[in-house]
Amino acid sequence: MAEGKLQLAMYWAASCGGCDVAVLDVNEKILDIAAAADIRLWPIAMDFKYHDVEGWQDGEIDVCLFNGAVRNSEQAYLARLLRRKSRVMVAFGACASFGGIPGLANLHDRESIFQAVYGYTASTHNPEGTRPQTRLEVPEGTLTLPDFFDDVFALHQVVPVEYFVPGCPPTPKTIMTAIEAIVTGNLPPPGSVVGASTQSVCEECQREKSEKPVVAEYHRPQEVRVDPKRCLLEQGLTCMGSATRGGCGALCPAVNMPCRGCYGPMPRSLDMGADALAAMTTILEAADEETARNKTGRLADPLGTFYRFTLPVSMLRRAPKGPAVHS
Amino acid sequence: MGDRFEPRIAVLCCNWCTYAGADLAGTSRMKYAPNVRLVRVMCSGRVDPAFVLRAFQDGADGVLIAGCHPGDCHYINGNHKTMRRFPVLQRMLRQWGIEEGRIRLEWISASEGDVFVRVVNEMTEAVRALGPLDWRTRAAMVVPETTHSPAE
Amino acid sequence: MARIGVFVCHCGTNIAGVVDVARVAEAARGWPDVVFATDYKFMCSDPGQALVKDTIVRENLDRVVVAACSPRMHEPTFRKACAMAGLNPFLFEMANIREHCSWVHEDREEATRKAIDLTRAAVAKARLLEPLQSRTVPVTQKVLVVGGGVAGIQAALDMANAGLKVVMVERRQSIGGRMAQLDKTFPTLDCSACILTPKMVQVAQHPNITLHTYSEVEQVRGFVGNFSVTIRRKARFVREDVCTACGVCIEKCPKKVDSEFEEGLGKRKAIYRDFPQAVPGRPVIDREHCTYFQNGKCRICEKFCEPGAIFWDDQDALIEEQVGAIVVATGYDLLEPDRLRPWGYGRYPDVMTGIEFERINNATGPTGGRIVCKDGREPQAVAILHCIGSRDRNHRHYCSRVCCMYALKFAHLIREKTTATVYNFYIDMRAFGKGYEEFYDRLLHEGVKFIRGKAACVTDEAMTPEEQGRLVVVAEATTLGEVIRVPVDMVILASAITPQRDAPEVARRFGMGLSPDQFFLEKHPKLEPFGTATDGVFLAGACQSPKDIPDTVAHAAAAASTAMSLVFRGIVEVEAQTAEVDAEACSGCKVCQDACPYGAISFLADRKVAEVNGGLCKGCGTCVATCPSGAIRGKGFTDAQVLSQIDALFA
Amino acid sequence: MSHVVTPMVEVPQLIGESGAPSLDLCYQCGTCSGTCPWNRVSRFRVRDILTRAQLGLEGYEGEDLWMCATCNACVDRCPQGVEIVEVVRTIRMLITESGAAPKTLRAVLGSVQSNGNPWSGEPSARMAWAGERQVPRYDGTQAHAWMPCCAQAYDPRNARVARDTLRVLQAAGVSFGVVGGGEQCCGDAVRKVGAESAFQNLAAHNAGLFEDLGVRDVLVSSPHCLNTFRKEYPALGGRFQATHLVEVLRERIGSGALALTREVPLRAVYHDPCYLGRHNGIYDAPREVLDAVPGLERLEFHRCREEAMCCGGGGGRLWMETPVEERFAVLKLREAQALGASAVVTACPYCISMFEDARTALGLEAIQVLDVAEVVARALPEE
Repeated sequence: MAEGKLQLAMYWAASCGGCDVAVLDVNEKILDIAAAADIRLWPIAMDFKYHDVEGWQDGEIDVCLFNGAVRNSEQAYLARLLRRKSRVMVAFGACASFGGIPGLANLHDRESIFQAVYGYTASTHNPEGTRPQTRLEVPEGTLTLPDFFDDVFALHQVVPVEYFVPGCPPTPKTIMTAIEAIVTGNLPPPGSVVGASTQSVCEECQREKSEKPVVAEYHRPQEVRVDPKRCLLEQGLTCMGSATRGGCGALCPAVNMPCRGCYGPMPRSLDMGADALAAMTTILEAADEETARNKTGRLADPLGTFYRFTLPVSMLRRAPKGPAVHS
Repeated sequence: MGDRFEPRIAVLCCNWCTYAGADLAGTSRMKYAPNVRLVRVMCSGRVDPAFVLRAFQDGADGVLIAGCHPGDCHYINGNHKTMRRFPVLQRMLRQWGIEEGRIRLEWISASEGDVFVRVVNEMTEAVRALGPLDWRTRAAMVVPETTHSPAE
Repeated sequence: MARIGVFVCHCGTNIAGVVDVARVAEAARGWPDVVFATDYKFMCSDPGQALVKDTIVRENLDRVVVAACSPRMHEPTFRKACAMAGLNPFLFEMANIREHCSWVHEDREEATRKAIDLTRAAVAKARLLEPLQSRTVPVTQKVLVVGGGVAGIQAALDMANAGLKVVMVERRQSIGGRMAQLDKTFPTLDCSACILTPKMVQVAQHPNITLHTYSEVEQVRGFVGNFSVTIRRKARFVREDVCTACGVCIEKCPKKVDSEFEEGLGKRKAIYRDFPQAVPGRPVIDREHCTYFQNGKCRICEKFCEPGAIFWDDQDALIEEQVGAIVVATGYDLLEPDRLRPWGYGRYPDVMTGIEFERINNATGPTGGRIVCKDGREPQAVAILHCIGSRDRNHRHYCSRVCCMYALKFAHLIREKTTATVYNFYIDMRAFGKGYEEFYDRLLHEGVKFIRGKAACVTDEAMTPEEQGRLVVVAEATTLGEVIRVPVDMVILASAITPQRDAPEVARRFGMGLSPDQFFLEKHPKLEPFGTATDGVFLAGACQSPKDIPDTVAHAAAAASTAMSLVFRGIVEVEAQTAEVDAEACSGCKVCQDACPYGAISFLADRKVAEVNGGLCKGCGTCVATCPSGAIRGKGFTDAQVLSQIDALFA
Repeated sequence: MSHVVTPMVEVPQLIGESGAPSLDLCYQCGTCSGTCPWNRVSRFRVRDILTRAQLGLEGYEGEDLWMCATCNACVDRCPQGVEIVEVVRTIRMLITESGAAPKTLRAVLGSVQSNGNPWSGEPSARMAWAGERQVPRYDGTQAHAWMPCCAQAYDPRNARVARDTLRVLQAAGVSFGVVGGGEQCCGDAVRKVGAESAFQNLAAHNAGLFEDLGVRDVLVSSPHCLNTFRKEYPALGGRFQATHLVEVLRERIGSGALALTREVPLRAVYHDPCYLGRHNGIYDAPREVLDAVPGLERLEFHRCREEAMCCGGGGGRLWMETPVEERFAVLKLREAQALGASAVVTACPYCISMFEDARTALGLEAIQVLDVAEVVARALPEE
């Protein structure tokens, strides 16, 4: 970066807040960040108004760390606004990078989501059938709410993005690696993932694999007593590690939980779900069709498992809109 | 052909059995629906699930994966891998909203030109009955031009 | 930027009669990177190929697409043409607009549209093709023959006589196999031993043959031309270089055991050879039954062995052999005995299988060749039941192919040696070989009774006085529509020929497939009935399907000659369109290991990456589709190439 | 004068489409006729029916068609997997459904129509067999809903078996209750004589009744009920399991819950009911139960288990006349006599009826005919 302190903005869109907390998780290194950067925007920590940001000059911000997916008009507005104000836009975390867990809403459209949320879920009490309005005139003036989109977008599907920092949330190590790269200007070509590995989670995982991994049967984690040493996939858990970019240090497998894929697809992946599907089913022991059908039937919720964080950036991206083709 | 819907069906098939079976249908001058387009790989085990996704994404209305009968694979058991992948792929596509009838796995040997013809015709009719998938339109993601004007 | 030439074939009217080929060429001219497109009468003709070659040079083409027939037909032709014009043959792609288009569609417009689509897809892929190199590797000048029955013997002698080194492995103490157990052979009735034993001796004495009996192949690694085989030579406790095969030890051994060779009808000793003419003649000690091994006492054989050949400390030995090809000739087994119960086997002592009858009828067998019942009486009537377990969905679906003829042979031999009436119960008489129908006719002349109806059961439950104390065969004489009960004294079951019980395991070991009936699967049922899924591994004899002796010998000779043509050529081309791992992208997840049907992928523990053995890889691409990192490339069918076709067809 | 016949291929096609496509597979080896129990006593040849049906030649639909006792011996052995019993049933169906069933069956089918059972028994009298006995009703909480066979409900001889079964079930502490009157005939034999629509009605009635009662498992005394409940009801909406009495008894004895203490000094030969044995593979359970009876010496027929000879009562034969010398049960009783048996024991109401008739016909007082339940009842400790 140029002389002077790094001008840093951080923003959250459709996300859980975990990414912001993760930044705090770097512990005392936050001081190094504070020493190196002027934090110009960070809604979780400080109060800002739209006009503060609107008032900046274009390109005034060196780096914007944008976390969360884009699923409504306010988020899209701020994505565009911050894009304009920032020289480097970073999709920070799985939601901004790939759509993340909110992205699973792409199996539905706005209407069906509203039907559920304001209609028939068990906890809904809404006899008048009230739906959110984007504008409401009250004596004091006009109240507005952001417009809820049909789709959930990853940040780069809305505005151009220079770098991606994956993770749900990014680990402190990933964050520091990314920030150091940004501070030192030691950056890969735009469009790259920073702070993560080019290899899969398996590379970092300390579990033992057999010479020829095969799976006898798939189980859900609560159904089995996990051998703390052996590869989780071989034990029949739908571990996404082999199809997931590393860099996290294989934190989940280390505590007996199968990788869920939050660092996103491998660099050469065509489609993360296809990768995981092919790998997990190919090594399932089944010598005839009936066994194959029965055993694969134990692999619950394939779509949710294989695309837990990446649905909006997958090949098919979302389910068709309009009336569902199946119940 | 009139106005009826003509589905477009991708056939991802192995070189040794199904492609040869389709060749046999040809040398036997059997006739079948012109709605299929074959993409040849050496073994049905080479059919990456991503190929299927891409075909749908591109606009295919149906995808047929076809290979040697289990036990007859030219590569011993490459087709067993297909056999294991397929049920999950089909279920997953169902979750996407792609009906089961649009994705099919068939074992068609080099000597089963007639089976190839039957499968292609059946599938053409079945997909025709399901109507266009039209993925690009129906699953399009376009960011609305935001009219959002933040009010204080 | 590629420079692609597109050639659209008329194939006379085969294509042009339905497809507007000029329009296909016209369309191709408009596609990116296509610098030349034309249609031509017969692309595969000499002038057609010359057109390709000339255009490559003239237009400086770096990719060629021919839209014509199936690549399974003429891909090699055009690849060669490209190569002759200096273009790497793998920069060629074919669109199949005949078998997949003009021959199967009638509507000209539809067919033309499809032909354009298919050609566009071929061009899309061609754009992304890369030059590949076919590699050749030298072939080890030695062949392994597994199994020492007549098939293995024939194959081994054919190859050894041609000057090739042969290693033969036989599981039992002696070679000879099933044929050595037979007495006479149909339809000529020549003595089985008389024609087989000279060949067995030739095997033992042949300078080019190394014989390992009492041995099994334990592991096979490598690939066509370069197999490396581990043979377990079981401990035999007799020094082969010292033993003179005098046989005194066998005579003196006090321990008697049921003889496998005699099908349990006779005994052998704990130190034994399978039969008197066994090759090799030197005996082995059966550790499981030898009294010394059981309780530490006896050693009588040792006392009587003048040359001092008994060697108690013998151990199994593992022998490594390098061979260029393998002939599998592991033979057959017979239907599981418990399946024969409805026909009285195991209940009534005078119900026997065909192979048991062979031993009873054999001069060296347990009865000295006398056809007698268990109680020593000569039978007054004998029934031979065909199709026992064959052509039967409850047991084996296929026809065992030899039973009709050996049943006739048995009938003849029984008539020759006894005064018994002989009944054949059959469904259909299958006498398809040379001289077979004539043999059937001969038996009709000899007064053998033929009843068209499958025996339903054999019982000793008498319903009439004549049936008392005898075996009764119950069947419907279907031509009459009457159920008949035939009292006899001996019943011979033509029980189904089955694969060896360990066939699935052996198939895995050698990388072969199994037919639904569990016999080893041939490469092509018509044109390569002796090849297998693994190049360089050939089949001989009844391990592929039931066969009689002439068919077995012919099959074995064919396997031998094919193996020889491979080995004598000296080099073998290995698949160019193989998979390859990009070590940079591989994370060592090992998922590909199980995907490979050939065990061609190994894991380099030090670098934590997978590696494909280009010699073993057959290019199926299963690992490519499986790799979750996209780290494996399938040469000739890369992700990008296949996707380009899909995009060209459907986007 | 010449006699020639012409094939009529519509016939095999119709049979195939109506439920027995395996007819086409027959390659005329004759194993079926050679296996058939009839070959000892009559000229009936089932292959003849198959061959004629394959070609549509006259004779496939003749009187012989009604001979088959559906014992399944031929089906088990057929090398071509021809479902011979299904072929026979299908041809019978084509005839019966057109109203041309043999006269002897008409009364039976009429009773099925009007009473829901083949025995001309009043539906309201279905529980009459129990007399004054307290019989628990199935209320959805018990493990089994016990359904005695119609024969046990209305035939006095078999009613004794039902009463002994009740005692045995109670002594064994089996959790059960009777359906208690609303049930109708299971329909197995009705279907085997080709009365398909009558069968469908019975099945719909029973399946609906069991569904309403929340039945999960029906305990049956007849192997015929077992067979149709297990194999045919599921396709018609039956969502319950079926268990035969001998299976429950074996389990109870094995677990020690049922102690058999009294000596039952019988030389008993066990007769395998075809529908328990060949049709459903239950051979060991009844034998194990008998072997647990103190003082009982168990014998075997020459042909037993998979090869057992039928009693002659299946497939509607129960309701048809057979000359004494041609009755299988007569042949078997003679064999039992030759074996020195004092009892023939079986586990099927039809077998009981057939053997009792044979005993009467032969005037054989020395041999008893007993159900496994009756033998077990005798072995129970004194009350």
